[in-house]
Amino acid sequence: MSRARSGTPDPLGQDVDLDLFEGPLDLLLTLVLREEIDLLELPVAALVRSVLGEREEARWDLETISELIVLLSALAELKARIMLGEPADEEPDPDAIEARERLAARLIAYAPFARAAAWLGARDSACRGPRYRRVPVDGMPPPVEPGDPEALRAAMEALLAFEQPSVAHLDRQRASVPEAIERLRDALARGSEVSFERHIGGRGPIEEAVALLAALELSRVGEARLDQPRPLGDILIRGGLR
Amino acid sequence: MTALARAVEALLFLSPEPLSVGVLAELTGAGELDLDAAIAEVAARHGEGTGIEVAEVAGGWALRTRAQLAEVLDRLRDRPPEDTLSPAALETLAVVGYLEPVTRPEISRLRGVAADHMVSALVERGLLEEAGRDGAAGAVLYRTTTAMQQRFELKGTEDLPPVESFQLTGEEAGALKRRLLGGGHLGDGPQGDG
Amino acid sequence: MTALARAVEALLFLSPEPLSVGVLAELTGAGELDLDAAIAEVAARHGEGTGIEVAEVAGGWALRTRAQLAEVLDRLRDRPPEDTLSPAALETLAVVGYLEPVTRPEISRLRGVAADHMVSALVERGLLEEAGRDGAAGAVLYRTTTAMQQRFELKGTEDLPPVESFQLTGEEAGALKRRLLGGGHLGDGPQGDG
Repeated sequence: MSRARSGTPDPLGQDVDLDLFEGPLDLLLTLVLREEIDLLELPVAALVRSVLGEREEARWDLETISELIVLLSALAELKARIMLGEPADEEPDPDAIEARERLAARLIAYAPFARAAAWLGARDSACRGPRYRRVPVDGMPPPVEPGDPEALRAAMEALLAFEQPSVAHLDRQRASVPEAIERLRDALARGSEVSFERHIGGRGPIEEAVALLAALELSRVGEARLDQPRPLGDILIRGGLR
Repeated sequence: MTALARAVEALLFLSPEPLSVGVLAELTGAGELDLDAAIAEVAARHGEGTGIEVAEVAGGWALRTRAQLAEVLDRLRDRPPEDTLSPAALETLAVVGYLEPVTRPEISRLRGVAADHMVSALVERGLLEEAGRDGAAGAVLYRTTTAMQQRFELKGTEDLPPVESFQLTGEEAGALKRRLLGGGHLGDGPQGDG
Repeated sequence: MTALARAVEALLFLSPEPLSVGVLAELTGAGELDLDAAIAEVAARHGEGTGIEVAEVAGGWALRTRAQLAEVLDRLRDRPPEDTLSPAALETLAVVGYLEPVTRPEISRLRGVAADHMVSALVERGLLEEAGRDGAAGAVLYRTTTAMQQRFELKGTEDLPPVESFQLTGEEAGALKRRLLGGGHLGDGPQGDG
């Protein structure tokens, strides 16, 4: 939620710090596409580390991370193609040719919107002056026309009619808050103080998040007290309050 | 108009509350005498025969519409609000109505778009309300309000027209709800619920 | 001022949304020609040198403050200083503006990156809104809001420059194709054509 508010970081706008380039990611990608930066010289592994890195502020939500990974893998694929190429004396792989043609078609189709975005950006700076009155019309709001329950049925039936894609093939990561609560209770039973970092040691981000929820829940019901001496530092969980 | 009068005019136009000379002085950095003159200048521009006027009310100055125009302005007030119920709002109400109590993630999964914004808006409009927490996941549950049921002239959500592909009765309803909300897709078969 | 111009002025003052000539006709009972004249009369009364002006924006007419007064007005009503739009946000707005109503998968396909997050953020900022569902696939459709059109001072999305004016020239497109299709051939030398 909070990331969606205005002024919050844009994943493509985040700064990357490489020997070759220092600045926002989207600028880097633009420069690469325009061949103003040679992809062969771009250290992709370092870029991946910089974009998805371990810095606290570079931890994005899952959706953003996957978006970034798709982008970075496309870049890696392009670089691999340029490095390995196809031997000049062999017929190029028709699939590869087709993929490149598709990419070219997409870039050509997209170019107008990128330029329109630049137009909008300029207009945004030019049009920032006027202010609109946002005072609601006073007085009692008029009575609302009664709704038709049939409209609700139609909406529900339309929803049920969608053939939603199955996600059964995806390896779903599951993490249970009640289980995490039990695990934390066990840990608190063994010692009166638990380090959050040590408690989650080696677990993935989802389990980490669930462990934090568990700690907050135990704190809420009064079974534990949370203490974080340093901002962004380790959290100490103390039990035995009741 | 002087620059100060233009600024005062725009401030009175924009402010939802009357502005006192003190507040105007703070905003413009001008002195009270200059402000009195500026207010008089604005008032003169909106004299008899225009649609709006400057008035001293509630300890401050305000721009407002003229009393003689009340009739046409009431028609604006009486216009049914444009945003009665958008298709998105209707869909969300339908999901909650048929499946309540239901959590936001469940609504999102069924609608295929994030529901947070819409659910909050409908709670704010008094059409949905919180109904405790889901035991397992701890997520907030939502249900329709009396106001929603009145709006659709329902005795209760059991009064909703039956949806063809399912009947919400007893155990079957529970099983169906689990299936709809459980997997993020309608059943594992190619066609979903059938 | 004519009686109709006064009524129009008061209506534009009172309405939080721009009012189209159609709505004004409904509210005043006047014909469109008379209304055009009345709007022109109101606009003339708020000419250069006053604090407010008449503007045609977002499918209707609105009274608003003049651009030069932004600074003093922002002291009254804080405009969040961080209210800027990232390049990705502008691109998404451009895609929706030209193609609305449009689904998220379509936006993603064009932009080449997942648009979900950006679309939700723009919905939350009030610049995009849901506009029903695509009949065939059932995906949610999005369109730009009045706030978006006001922000960019567009009469409507048809007021955007023709998309053809932004298209790549044949030469540019050819160069792009050569670069992409040629890229990877060792024969082109390690640098491609760069």
